[in-house]
Amino acid sequence: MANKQENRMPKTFRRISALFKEGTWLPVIAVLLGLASGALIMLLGSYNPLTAYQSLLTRSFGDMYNFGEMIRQVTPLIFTGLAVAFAFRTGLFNIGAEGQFIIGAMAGIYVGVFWHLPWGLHAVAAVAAGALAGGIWGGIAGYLKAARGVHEVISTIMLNWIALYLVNYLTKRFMLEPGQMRSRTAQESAWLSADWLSGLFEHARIHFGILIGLGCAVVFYIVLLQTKLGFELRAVGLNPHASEYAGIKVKQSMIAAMFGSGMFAGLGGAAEMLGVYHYLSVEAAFRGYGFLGLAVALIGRNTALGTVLSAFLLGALTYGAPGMKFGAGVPEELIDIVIAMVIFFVAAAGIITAMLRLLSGRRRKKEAA
Amino acid sequence: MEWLTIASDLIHTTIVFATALIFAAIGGLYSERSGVVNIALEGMMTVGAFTGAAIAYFAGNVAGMGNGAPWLGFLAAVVAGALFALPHAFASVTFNADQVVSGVGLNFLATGLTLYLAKLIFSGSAQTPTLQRGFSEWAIPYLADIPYLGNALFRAYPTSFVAFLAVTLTAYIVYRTPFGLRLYAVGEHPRAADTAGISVYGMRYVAVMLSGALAAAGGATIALTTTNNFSHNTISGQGYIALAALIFGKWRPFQAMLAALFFGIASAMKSVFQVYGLTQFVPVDFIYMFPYLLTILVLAGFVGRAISPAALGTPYEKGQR
Amino acid sequence: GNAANEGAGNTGPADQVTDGTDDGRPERTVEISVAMVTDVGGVNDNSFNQSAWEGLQQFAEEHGGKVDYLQSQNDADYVPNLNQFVKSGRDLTWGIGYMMSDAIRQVANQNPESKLGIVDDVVDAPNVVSVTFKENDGGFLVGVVAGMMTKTNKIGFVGGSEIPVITRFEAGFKAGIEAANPDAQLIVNYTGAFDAPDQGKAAASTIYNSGADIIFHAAGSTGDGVFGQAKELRNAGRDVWVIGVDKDQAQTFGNDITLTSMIKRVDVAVRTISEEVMRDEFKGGEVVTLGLKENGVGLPEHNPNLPQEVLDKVEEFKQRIIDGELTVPENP
Amino acid sequence: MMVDARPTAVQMKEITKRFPGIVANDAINLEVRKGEIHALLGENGAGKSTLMNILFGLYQPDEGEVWIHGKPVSISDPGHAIALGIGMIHQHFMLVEPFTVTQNIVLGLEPRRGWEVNLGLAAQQVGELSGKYGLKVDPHARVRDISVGMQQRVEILKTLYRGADILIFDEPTAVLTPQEIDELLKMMRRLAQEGKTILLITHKLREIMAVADRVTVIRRGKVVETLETAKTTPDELAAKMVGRQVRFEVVKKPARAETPVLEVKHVTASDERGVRILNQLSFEVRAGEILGIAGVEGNGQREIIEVITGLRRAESGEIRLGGQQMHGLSPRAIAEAGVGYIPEDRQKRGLILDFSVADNLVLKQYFQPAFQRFGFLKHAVIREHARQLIEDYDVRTPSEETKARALSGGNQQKAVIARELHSGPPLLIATQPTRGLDVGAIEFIHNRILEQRDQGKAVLLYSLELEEIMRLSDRIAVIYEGRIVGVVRPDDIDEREIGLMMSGHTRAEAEWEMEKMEAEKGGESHGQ
Ligand SMILES: Nc1ncnc2c1ncn2[C@@H]1O[C@H](COP(=O)(O)OP(=O)(O)OP(=O)(O)O)[C@@H](O)[C@H]1O
Ligand SMILES: Nc1ncnc2c1ncn2[C@@H]1O[C@H](COP(=O)(O)OP(=O)(O)OP(=O)(O)O)[C@@H](O)[C@H]1O
Ligand SMILES: [Mg+2]
Ligand SMILES: [Mg+2]
Repeated sequence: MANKQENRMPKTFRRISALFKEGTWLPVIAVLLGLASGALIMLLGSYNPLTAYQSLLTRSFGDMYNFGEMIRQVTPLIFTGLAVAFAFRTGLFNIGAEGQFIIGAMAGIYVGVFWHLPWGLHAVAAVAAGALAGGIWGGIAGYLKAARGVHEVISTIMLNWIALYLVNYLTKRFMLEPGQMRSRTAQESAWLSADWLSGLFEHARIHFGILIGLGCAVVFYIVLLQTKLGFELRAVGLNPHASEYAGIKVKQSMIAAMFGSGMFAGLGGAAEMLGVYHYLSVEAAFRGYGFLGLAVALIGRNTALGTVLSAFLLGALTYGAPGMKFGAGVPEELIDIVIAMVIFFVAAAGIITAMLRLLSGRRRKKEAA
Repeated sequence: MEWLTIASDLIHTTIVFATALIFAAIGGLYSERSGVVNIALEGMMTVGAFTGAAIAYFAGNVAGMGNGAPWLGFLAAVVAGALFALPHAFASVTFNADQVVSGVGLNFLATGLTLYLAKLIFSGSAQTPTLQRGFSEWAIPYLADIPYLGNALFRAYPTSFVAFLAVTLTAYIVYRTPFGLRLYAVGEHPRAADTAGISVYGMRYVAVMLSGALAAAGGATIALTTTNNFSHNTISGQGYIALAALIFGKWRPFQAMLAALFFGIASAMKSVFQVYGLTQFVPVDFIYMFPYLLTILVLAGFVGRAISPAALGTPYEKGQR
Repeated sequence: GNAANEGAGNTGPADQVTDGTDDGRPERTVEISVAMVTDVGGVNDNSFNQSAWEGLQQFAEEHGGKVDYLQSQNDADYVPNLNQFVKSGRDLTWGIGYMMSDAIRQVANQNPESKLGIVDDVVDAPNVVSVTFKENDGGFLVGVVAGMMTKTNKIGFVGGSEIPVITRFEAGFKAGIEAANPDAQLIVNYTGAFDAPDQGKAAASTIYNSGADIIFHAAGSTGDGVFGQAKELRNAGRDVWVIGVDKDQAQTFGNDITLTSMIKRVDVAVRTISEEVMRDEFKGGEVVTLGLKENGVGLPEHNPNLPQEVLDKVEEFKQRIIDGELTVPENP
Repeated sequence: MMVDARPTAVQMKEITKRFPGIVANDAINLEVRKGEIHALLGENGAGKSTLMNILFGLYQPDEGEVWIHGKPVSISDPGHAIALGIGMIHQHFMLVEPFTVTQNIVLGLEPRRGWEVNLGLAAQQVGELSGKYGLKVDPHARVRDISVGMQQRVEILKTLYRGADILIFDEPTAVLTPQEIDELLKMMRRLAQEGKTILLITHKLREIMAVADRVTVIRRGKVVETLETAKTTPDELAAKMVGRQVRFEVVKKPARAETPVLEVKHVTASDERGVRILNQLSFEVRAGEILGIAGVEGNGQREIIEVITGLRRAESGEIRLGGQQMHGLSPRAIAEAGVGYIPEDRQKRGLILDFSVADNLVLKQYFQPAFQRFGFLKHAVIREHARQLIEDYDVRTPSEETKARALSGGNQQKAVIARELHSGPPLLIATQPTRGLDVGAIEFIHNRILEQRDQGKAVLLYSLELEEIMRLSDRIAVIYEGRIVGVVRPDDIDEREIGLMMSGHTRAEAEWEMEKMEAEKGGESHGQ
C-alpha cells in the first residue's frame, strides 16, 4: 500500500522525502543550518563570520601540519562515534564511550610499558588489550541492564567517573613516571606513530590509528549488516519482545552489543595514547572524546559511513576552532554552539521536513489548480 | 571528640555540595514525571551558573550592590534556566525529537553559549571574575551554637534552605494538587490524559521549563556559594549526577533529595579524609569513586527495577494510532 | 598558515582582547611578536597564568610589539597551539607551566629555528630557555611568617596536584614553619586540580574547622576557594588568614584576609626573557633559576598585616638563604 | 419506534481526512439523532475510528464541518469535545494504570479543597454516579488490578462524570466475555432511554442487530449507506461493508482425531509476583484437530502458551511434543522441534516493524545453514525465500525490501502466518490470529488454519473472541484460574453456557444457571 501512498504525492516532494527516508540529505542540511546559526551569532557578537570560518578552515586544512593534526583530532572521534552508533543501532544509548576510552587507553599503555614484544606485534597486542578492556567496561553496563535492569544511561555515566578515578589510581600506583603526573612512556615497539609518517605532515602527530579507525568502520558495517550476529543485535535493538519470541537470546545480545560498543571506544583510547602521547597522564577531568562521540554518531545517523564523515566534520570544526580565535578573535567555544545546532536540526528532523512540507504543500495546491 | 568534629564537618560540607544536586534533581523530577527525559540538566545547570555569576558580578563588583547581589544573580539564573529549557521542549515535545538526543544537543549549546558569552563580556577570559559578593552562610540563631550539631545542620548557605523548601513544596505539588495528578498522568499515559481534556504538550512544556529553572538554580548555587565565579568546569558533570540521584530516588522528591545528599558526601569526604589524614587508609581516588560505585551497586541491587514513568522518553504524537 | 598570520594582525575584537598595542603609540618599524600558550587554566586564574600574561602585556606596553595567547582546551591542544604561533613566525613563544614541558620539547626539536620558553620546568633544547623558581625558598619565608603569626599553632597548606613544583612550595613552607615555630602543626591537602575553586573551598573549610587559622595555597584558581572560605569565616567573626601565591593576591582579595603572598615573578621572568629576544640576546638552552637573590620569589614590598619583628625575622632568614648558610629542602 | 421525531444531536458534513498516502475519510456525511444508538460498520481501515477521533477532537478534519445540537463547531481538542458533552470510550482503554478508579474518573476535572485535590469528595461522587447508572466499580481499587470489564465501566463513568450526552463506543466488545457483552448492550439501551446519544463502532453484526436503531456502513473512507437495523439483515450489511458476498460458515470437514501431538501434564507456574497462575493444568492436542482454549483474559491462557513455547519456565509438570519432553528447552529449540507460533500481538511480538519484510520472514530461520554460512547472511537467498512466501501467502507489499511497518494490519498478519506455516510444523499455536482484522482477512486466515488441520497437523487456538473459537475448534478446553474446568464440543454447547464455565462454573452448574437466567429474562428478546 506504500505505492498507493506515493501516487498521492507530488513528484518533487516525493523525491525530497525519498532522500529523507535515506536520511542522507538531512544531516547535510542540518550542518548548513548549524553553520548559518553560528554565523548569525558571530554577527551579533560583531565578528566577521567569513574571516572566522576562513581562518577555521585555514587551521584545519591550511598546510600539511595542520591537516595532519586535524586527522589526529578526527581519529579518536571515529572510534567513540562508532562506539555510540553501534550501541544505538542495537537499541542502547552508550554515554559511556568516555569511560571505555579511558579504560582502553590504560590497558593499551600498560601493555606498551610492561610487555616485551617485537615491533608491530607489540602495537597489535597493546591495541587489542585496549579493545578488550573497553569491551569489558562496556559489557559491564550491558550486563547491568540485561541481568539487573539498570538503565544503561545511568550505569554508563557512573562507569565514566569510576573509570576516570580508577585509571588515575592505577597509573599513579603502578606506572608512574617519577616526578611526573603521568605514566611511564610505552616502548617504541608499541607505538602507533612513525617518524616518516609525521614527517610527511611536517611532524604533525598523525598516526596509524586513523587507519585502524577506518578499518573499524568497515567492521562495523559488516558485522552489523552482513552477519548473523548483527542480525540478532539489530533485532533485539529494534524489538526485544519479537526477538525473544523468535528465540533470540535477548540478554546475551544486549551484553554483546555493549561489549562491541565498548571495544570501539577502548580501541580508540589505546590508539590515541600509543599514537599521540605514548604515555597516560593523570587527568583531573574527562578528555571529552566520548561525549563528542555522541555528537558524531547522532550527526552521522549511526551508520558506518555517516559516522566517519561526521567524525571528520566535527574533527575539522573542533580542531579549527582555535583558528577562529587566532584569526578573527572569535571565541573557539562558538563551535560548540554550531555543533549543538546541528544536533538539534538532526534530532528534530521535523523542523526541517516541516519547512519542506510547507513548500511542497503550496506546490500541491498549485498542481491541483 | 576528634570524630565528632569530623562528622559534624562532614555533614556540613555534604550539605554545601548537595544543595546544587538537590535543585537539579528536583528539576529533573518535573520533566521526567511529565515523560520528558532530561539529560540536559547538565547544560541547564551550566547556564544557571553562568547567569548567576555574571549578574552577581555586575550587581556586586560593578554596581557595588550589597548582599542583594547574589540573590539577584540567583533569580536571574532561575529565569534564564526556564528560557534555556525551551529548545528542549520545542524539539522533543513539539517536534518529537529523541529526547536524549535533544538533551545532548542542549548540553553542547550550554557549554558553547556560556563560554562564548563569557569571553565576549569579560574581555576574552573563559570565566567570570571572582565575585566580591557571593552568598555567605546563615547561622540559625541559638541552634547554630549547639556544639557539633549546630555546625552540621544549622549553619548553611541560604540556598541550602531554599533547596529544602523546594523539595517540600515539590512533594506537596506532586502528591496533593491537581497539577501533580495531571503531571503523573501525562507521564504515565499521555493519550489518556489528552482524552481527559488535559493538554499534554502544555503540561510537558511547563514541566520542562520548571526543570530548567530549578536546575539553573542549582548551577547558580555552585557559582554563588562554592566557586564564587563561573568557569569552564564549574559544573563538570554534576547535571548527570543529579539525573542519577533522581533515578536513584525513584522519581520521588524526598528520595531524590536523599540520593543527592549521598552524592554530596562524596565531594565532602575528599577534603575531610585528607585533612584528617585518613587517606593513608583509603587512596583518595577511591573516595572519589565511592559514590558512583555505590550507586551502581544499589541500582543493581534492589532499586534496579525502579519503575520509571511509563511514557518516559516517548514523544507524544496526537495523530498516532 | 599565512592566512592565519595575516588574520592575527588584522582588526576585530581579537586585538582588544589580547593585544597590548591598543594605545595609539607610533608603531615600531620592526614589530616584535611574543605569544604564550596556557593550559586549561586560562589567563584569569588570579595567579600563575595571569601573572605571565601581565608580564607580556607590560612588555607590550613598554616596547610596543604584539603579544597574544591561546588557552588550551585539553592537553592535546598544547602542541598545535604552540605550533600555531611558532609557524606563524612569532619571535618567541612561551609554554606557561609544568604541564607544557613535553609539548615544548617536541615543538622545539621539530622547529630548531624557532625560539621558545618554558616556565616551571627544564627542557634542554638549544632553542628553549627554561625558567624555574626556587619555590622552596619563597615557601620557607612565608612558612616563617605563618609560624610566627599563627595563634592556634595549626597551619594549612592547599596544593593543586602533587607535582614537583608544588611539592617544592610545600617543602619550603614546612621547613619555614619548623624553623620559626617548632610546635606548630601543618595540615596538607592536595585538591588534584588547579581550576576547581569549590574543591579549594571545601578543603579550606575543613582545615579551618579543624582549628587552623592560616592557610597557604599553591593551587591556581583552586585557591580562590580558599580566599572565599576565609572571607566567610571572617564575616562569621573568626580570625583566619590566607597566604596567597604567585602574585600579591592582596590586590585581588584584599588585605583583610590576605596575610601576605609568596610572590613568584613569572611576569618578570617572561618580560626579561622577551626583552632579551628583542635585543637579540636570546640564550637558547639556558636554564634560568630565579630565587630570592634574583627577586624571582619572595614577599610583596608592602605587608600591612605583618608586624616589624616578623618582617625582620623574614629578612634575616632571607639573607641566610641567599648567603647559602641555609639550604631549604626541595621535597617535603 | 418513532425515530424521526427526535432532533439531530450530531451532524458531520463532507468530512475528509487524509493521512500520508491514504484518504481515511472521504467526504463523509453522518447524521445522528438525539437518544438513538447509531452503529458504524466497516472493514479495518475503513475510517471509522478516524471519523470518531475527529468528532472527539483528536484529529482535525482536512475538510468538512461538524454540527452539534444544530450548531456548527470546530472541535480543536478533546477538552473542547468534552465541553460540548461528547465522551469517547476507546478501542484501547484510556486509563492510567497506577491510578485508582476515582483518580482516573476525575482526572482533569478534579474537585478541590483549596489547592488540593479533594479525593474524598471525588470518591463519593464516583460512588453516586456508579449507583445511578448501575455501573459497579470500586472507587478505591487500582485500575491495574481490576478486570477488563470493570475497566470499561470506569471508561464509561469517566465520560458520564464529564456530563457527556453523546457517547462514542469504539469496538467496546472486542475484549469482553459474552456475559459482559450482554451487560454492556443492556447498559447502552438504558443510556439511550436516558436520552443520551450513542455512536457504536463494532465489527460484530450480531451486536448491531441487537442494539442499534440505525447503522451507517463505511467502506474505504466513503459512506456506503445508512440503514434502519429493523429493515436489514446481517448478510446484507456484510455485503455492503466488504463490497461482495462473504460466507460466514467456514466449511469444516469432521476432524480425524489421531495420536496426541502435544501433551500438557500437571503444569504449575507462578508469575513475577509469585502468584500461582497455572495450577496442575493438563490437556492434549491431537493430530488433525483444532483445540480451542476459551477463557476470560488473565486466567492463564497466555501463560500456558508461554510455557509451551519456552518463553516461561514452569515449576512442575511435563510438556511433550510427539512424545518428546519439551519442558525447559529454549524457545528456539522448541520452534525447531516443530512448533509454529502466531503470537497474539503481531506488532509487538510477531514482527520487527523496522526490519524489511524479507528479514521478518526469516526471523526464525536466519541461523539455519540455508540462510547463513560462517555467520555471514546470504541476503540473496533470504530475498528469494521472501518473494516465494509473499506470493504463496498473498502478502500485499510493494517489495520484500519494504519495512514491515508500512504494511497494513492484515498484511502484517499474513506475513507472520507465512513465516510460521510454510515449514509445515506438526503443531501450530495460534493466539488471537484475527484480532482487529476485517472479514476478508479473517476468512483467509481461518482457511489457512483449517488447511493445517486437514493436513493432519495439530492446532492449538486461543482467542478472546468466543465466536471464533466456536467456529473453528473441534474441541474447546475452558480455562479458569489456571485450570481446565472442562473440555466440550462446540456443536453441543451454546456460547453463553461456555461463558458461564469461563467464569468458573462446571458444565453442570452452567446448564442450571442458564435455565435460571432464561426464567428471569422472560419475554425480553435480544433481537436475533
Ligand atoms: N495516525 C495515522 N497515520 C496514518 N494512517 C492512519 C492513521 N490513523 C489511521 N490511519 C489510516 O486511516 C485509515 C482509517 O483508519 P481507522 O483506524 O479509522 O480505520 P478503522 O475503520 O477504525 O479500522 P479498524 O476497524 O481496524 O479500527 C486506515 O487505513 C489507517 O491505516
Ligand atoms: N502508524 C501509521 N503511520 C503511517 N501509515 C500507517 C500507519 N498505520 C497504517 N498506515 C497505513 O494505513 C494503511 C492501512 O492500515 P490498516 O492497518 O488500517 O490496514 P487495514 O485497512 O486494516 O488493512 P487490513 O484490512 O489489511 O488490515 C496501511 O497501508 C499503512 O500503509
Ligand atoms: Mg486496521
Ligand atoms: Mg478503529
